[in-house]
Order: sequence, then C-alpha cells, then structure tokens
Amino acid sequence: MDIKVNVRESNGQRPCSVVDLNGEIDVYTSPKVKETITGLIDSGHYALVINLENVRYIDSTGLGVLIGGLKRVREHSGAVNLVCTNPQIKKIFDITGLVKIFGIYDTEAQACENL
Amino acid sequence: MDIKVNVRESNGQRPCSVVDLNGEIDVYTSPKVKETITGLIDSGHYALVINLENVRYIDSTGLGVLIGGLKRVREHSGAVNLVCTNPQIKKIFDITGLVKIFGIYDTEAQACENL
Amino acid sequence: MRESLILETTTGGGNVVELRIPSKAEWVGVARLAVAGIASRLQFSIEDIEDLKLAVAEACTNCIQHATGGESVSITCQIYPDKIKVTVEDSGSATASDLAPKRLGEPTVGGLGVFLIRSLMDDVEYELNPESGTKLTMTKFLRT
Amino acid sequence: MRESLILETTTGGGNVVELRIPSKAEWVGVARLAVAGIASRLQFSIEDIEDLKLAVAEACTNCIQHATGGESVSITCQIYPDKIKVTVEDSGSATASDLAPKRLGEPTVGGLGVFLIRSLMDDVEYELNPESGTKLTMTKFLRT
Ligand SMILES: Nc1ncnc2c1ncn2[C@@H]1O[C@H](COP(=O)(O)OP(=O)(O)O)[C@@H](O)[C@H]1O
Ligand SMILES: Nc1ncnc2c1ncn2[C@@H]1O[C@H](COP(=O)(O)OP(=O)(O)O)[C@@H](O)[C@H]1O
Repeated sequence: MDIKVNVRESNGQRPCSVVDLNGEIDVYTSPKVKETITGLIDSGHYALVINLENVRYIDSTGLGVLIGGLKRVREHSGAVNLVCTNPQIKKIFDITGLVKIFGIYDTEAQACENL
Repeated sequence: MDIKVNVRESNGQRPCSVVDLNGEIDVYTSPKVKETITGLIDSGHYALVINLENVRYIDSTGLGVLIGGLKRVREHSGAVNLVCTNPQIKKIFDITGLVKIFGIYDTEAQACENL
Repeated sequence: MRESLILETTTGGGNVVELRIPSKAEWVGVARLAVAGIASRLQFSIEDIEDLKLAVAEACTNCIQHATGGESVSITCQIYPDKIKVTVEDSGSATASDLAPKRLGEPTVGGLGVFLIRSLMDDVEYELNPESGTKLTMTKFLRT
Repeated sequence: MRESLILETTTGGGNVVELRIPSKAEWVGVARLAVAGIASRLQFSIEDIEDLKLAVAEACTNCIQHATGGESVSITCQIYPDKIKVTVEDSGSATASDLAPKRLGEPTVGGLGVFLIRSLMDDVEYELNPESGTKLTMTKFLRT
C-alpha cells in the first residue's frame, strides 16, 4: 500500500529525467509523487519519463498528479512520457481517455527517445 | 486465501508419498488437506512427506490436520515428515512444541530419507 | 437490509461483510485489500477484482475528501450468488450536481473519480441526504 | 469506547477500524487480509504482522466454530501510537473453562487456538457473557 519514488537522469541520445515509481499510487501516497514531480519541474527539468512498470495500482488522485505534471511542463514546452505495461493500469488510461494526452510506452528507452 | 493440493509418489531410496501444498491452510481450506491425507492413509500409504515449502500461512486447524494424520499413520507404524523453510511457520511449530513430534526438514530429499 | 437480502438470495442465505474506516487517506488501502479479498472469495476474475478495488477506493477517497464533517466511512458488501453490491457511506454533506453522470471533456486534475466508478461498475446509484451524508450503492455482476 | 480512546491517545486522536464478517469459515481470510493491511500501515514488522494475522484468525475461527447461535463476528481494531488493540466478538454462548491459560501437554487435534493467541499477543483478555457472547481483547505493542 506504499510507494517508493526514485529520480535519476537518463543520459541517452535525448537527456531526460526518469521518475521510477514502485508500489501503489493512491490518495495516501500520491502527495509524495506530486512533491517529487513538482520538485523536478521547479528545478528546470521539463523532459520527464515516469516509469510505472512497478506500479501495481493507480487511482484518480495518481492520474491527477500525472496530469498536473504534464500541464506544468507544457508551460515550458516540455513533455511527459510514461512507461507502462500493466494491462489493468493501461485500461485505466484507456477508459479515461488519457492515452490521448500521454505518450505511453512499453520500455524506458522508447519513452525517452520519443520525448 | 486458497490452497492447492497435489499428491505424488517419491521413488527414491525410501519410497514415500509426497503431499505438495501451495497457499494458505486455514479453517476454510484445511478440510481439503485433511481429505487428501485421509484418502492416502485409507489407501495404505503410511510413509508421508508433507511439503509446506509453498505454504505461506497455517493456523491451528491446519496444525490439527497434520497432527491427526501423524496419529493415524502411527497406528500403522508409519511416519510423517514435513518440509518447511518459512521462518514464520517454523516459529508456529516451535511455539506449539510440534517440532518435537514432527521431523521438519529443509528439503524434500532430507524429509524422505529420514522417514 | 439483511432481511431483504435473505429474501432475494436463493443459495445459502445472505452474506454481508461490513467495514468502517476512519475518514483519512491512510485507511483507503485497507478497504481496497478487504474488498479484493472478498471479491477473490467470490471467484471474480483478476480484472474484475481490480475494477472493484478501484471503484471502492474512489468512493472512499471522495468521502474522505469531500464529505464535510464525516468522521468515518462505512463500506458494506452484500454478497449474492451472481453479484456483489457495495455501499459506501459517509456522514458528511454533499451537493447533487457533482455526482451526475458526465462525459469527459478536457482532462482536468480532478473529476475522474465518479467517472471511473460509473465506468467500472455495472450499476451505480447515489443517494444524497443533507443530514445523513452521501450513500453510493454500486453493483458488479459475476461474469460466467 | 471511542471517547476513552481519544483520552488515552496523545497524537492525532483515536483511530478505529471495524470489520464484521458472517460467522462462516470462508470469511476468516478477509479478516486476516484486513488486519495485515492495518498492521502494515502501522509499521509493524513482518513477523509481528504475521503474529497479529494468526491471532485474529484464531479468534475468528473460534467464534465461528464454538459460538453457538452467532451470526456474525465483529473485529474492532483500535489504533494507538504504540500499540494495536483488537477486539473479536461473537454473539453466541461459551463456557469459561476452555478459555483459561493452559500449558500444552500431549499434542491433540484441537486446543491450540487459544494457546497460540496467548503466545502471539502481548495482552489477552476474555470476557464471557452468556447473553451477549464472547469478547476477546488482545493487544500487541509496536516494538521500536
Ligand atoms: N462522498 C461525497 N461527498 C460529497 N461530495 C462528493 C462525494 N463524492 C463525490 N462528491 C462530489 O463529486 C465531485 C466529483 O468527484 P470526482 O469525480 O471523484 O472528482 P474529484 O474528487 O477529483 O473532484 C467532487 O468534486 C465532489 O464535489
Ligand atoms: N468464541 C468462543 N465461543 C465459545 N467458546 C470458545 C470461543 N473461543 C474458544 N472457545 C472454547 O475454548 C476452547 C479452546 O479453543 P482452542 O484453543 O481454539 O481449541 P479448539 O478450537 O481446537 O477447541 C474451544 O474448544 C471452545 O470450547
């Protein structure tokens, strides 16, 4: 029922910041995720990959944090791509139409390349 | 919260019947375990190894089924050995003093050899 | 409620599991776990269990975030041979307009919870009562 | 009960999580899951969480197997900064002698449940009431 958050820089062809999330993102844990993403943006990181590969659960609060992050980086012509393979979580992005506003990729390499 | 039960014959130096249990043994699932063990004994199998390696949880009902099995095979000069590596489950056998009446081994090979 | 349940079900009488958590974010995970346990006992598929978990969690989250003055959230699961009916109740106040079925427009930071509940469950009904709080009843059928 | 709790706790007021399951074997697993969720929220160690799960499950099992006439089992978890107090109650009848602390003699097929509860929890108290059923209150302290 908890979330682990880790941030690192990816030094591939297109440099970006990668946020690794591990666990469950809900009303209790999403403030921690929000804080991390806000911190990154405030310190000038506008190319973000959020890795949801190890996320087993996300609720609307978590989706709200991702949408909020996307809006803020867009103000700086930035972008957010997601890494997600879990079918249940993909389904939530489908149902809510968020597939249309996020780039969702199977691997981190793809998510970084397509930023 | 469920249990999977599988029975097979071990054809090592000392032939015995191995009962593989996978899941949780509690008041709801232990009748299924009891049925299997009773069936084996009724059909003349008195050398039993019960493999608890994939058991994540056992309650007093489950312990009662194991004790009941041991009592019945002893009437036929048989024996029951257990395979168990989970520290929490070992602790339960310790607390209840059942370590003294069951042979508890780390591997199936050991449990069979020492029957 | 229990009596009408017994009348409605045919096999084995009515089953009700009740849970009450404090109206705080940290307890929603416990409701999720309990509902997942109940649903897996009922042989719901993994996908349906995840749907139920999310719908119930969204309902609890709304009670915690929006029901002014509510101290606890009650989750009642009524179990039928062919379905589960989950009631999520708070004792805070609400306004009706926000709870109506919606189509999603521009994605916003909020506003997805009720939409998800309506999408994931087979039947959803809100009862607003200014005095006694909001009561959400949602049903999911076992697919055979 | 909630009031005395608020008086007793110092940080953040009292937290109570309540669960009620039908008095049937199939629902004990749900109680176990919920208690595990609560205990992990409270930062109990994995070993202590397993102890709590087993003690609560044994208590529920006894209500289901021995409380004649009980229809449901209530599990109430009161959360304090330094401990969890779990009450398991049924509405059936019981006799006092069976519930007394015992030393284990020859292993028997039954009789381990109450012994395990007393071994795994820090404080255990039974209240028998011929009219209202058996009430078991057990406490486990957070080890720091
Ligand atoms: N239990 C409740 N009590 C009071 N208001 C509620 C309740 N559930 C939902 N609402 C109202 O419905 C609105 C929509 O909820 P939702 O779709 O979950 O989005 P969000 O919670 O992000 O606003 C909320 O903003 C709130 O006004
Ligand atoms: N909730 C209860 N209601 C009535 N009797 C109980 C209850 N809990 C325990 N008992 C009594 O205590 C005895 C010992 O319980 P336990 O140690 O769990 O062993 P077992 O359940 O195998 O008999 C039971 O046999 C029963 O007589």
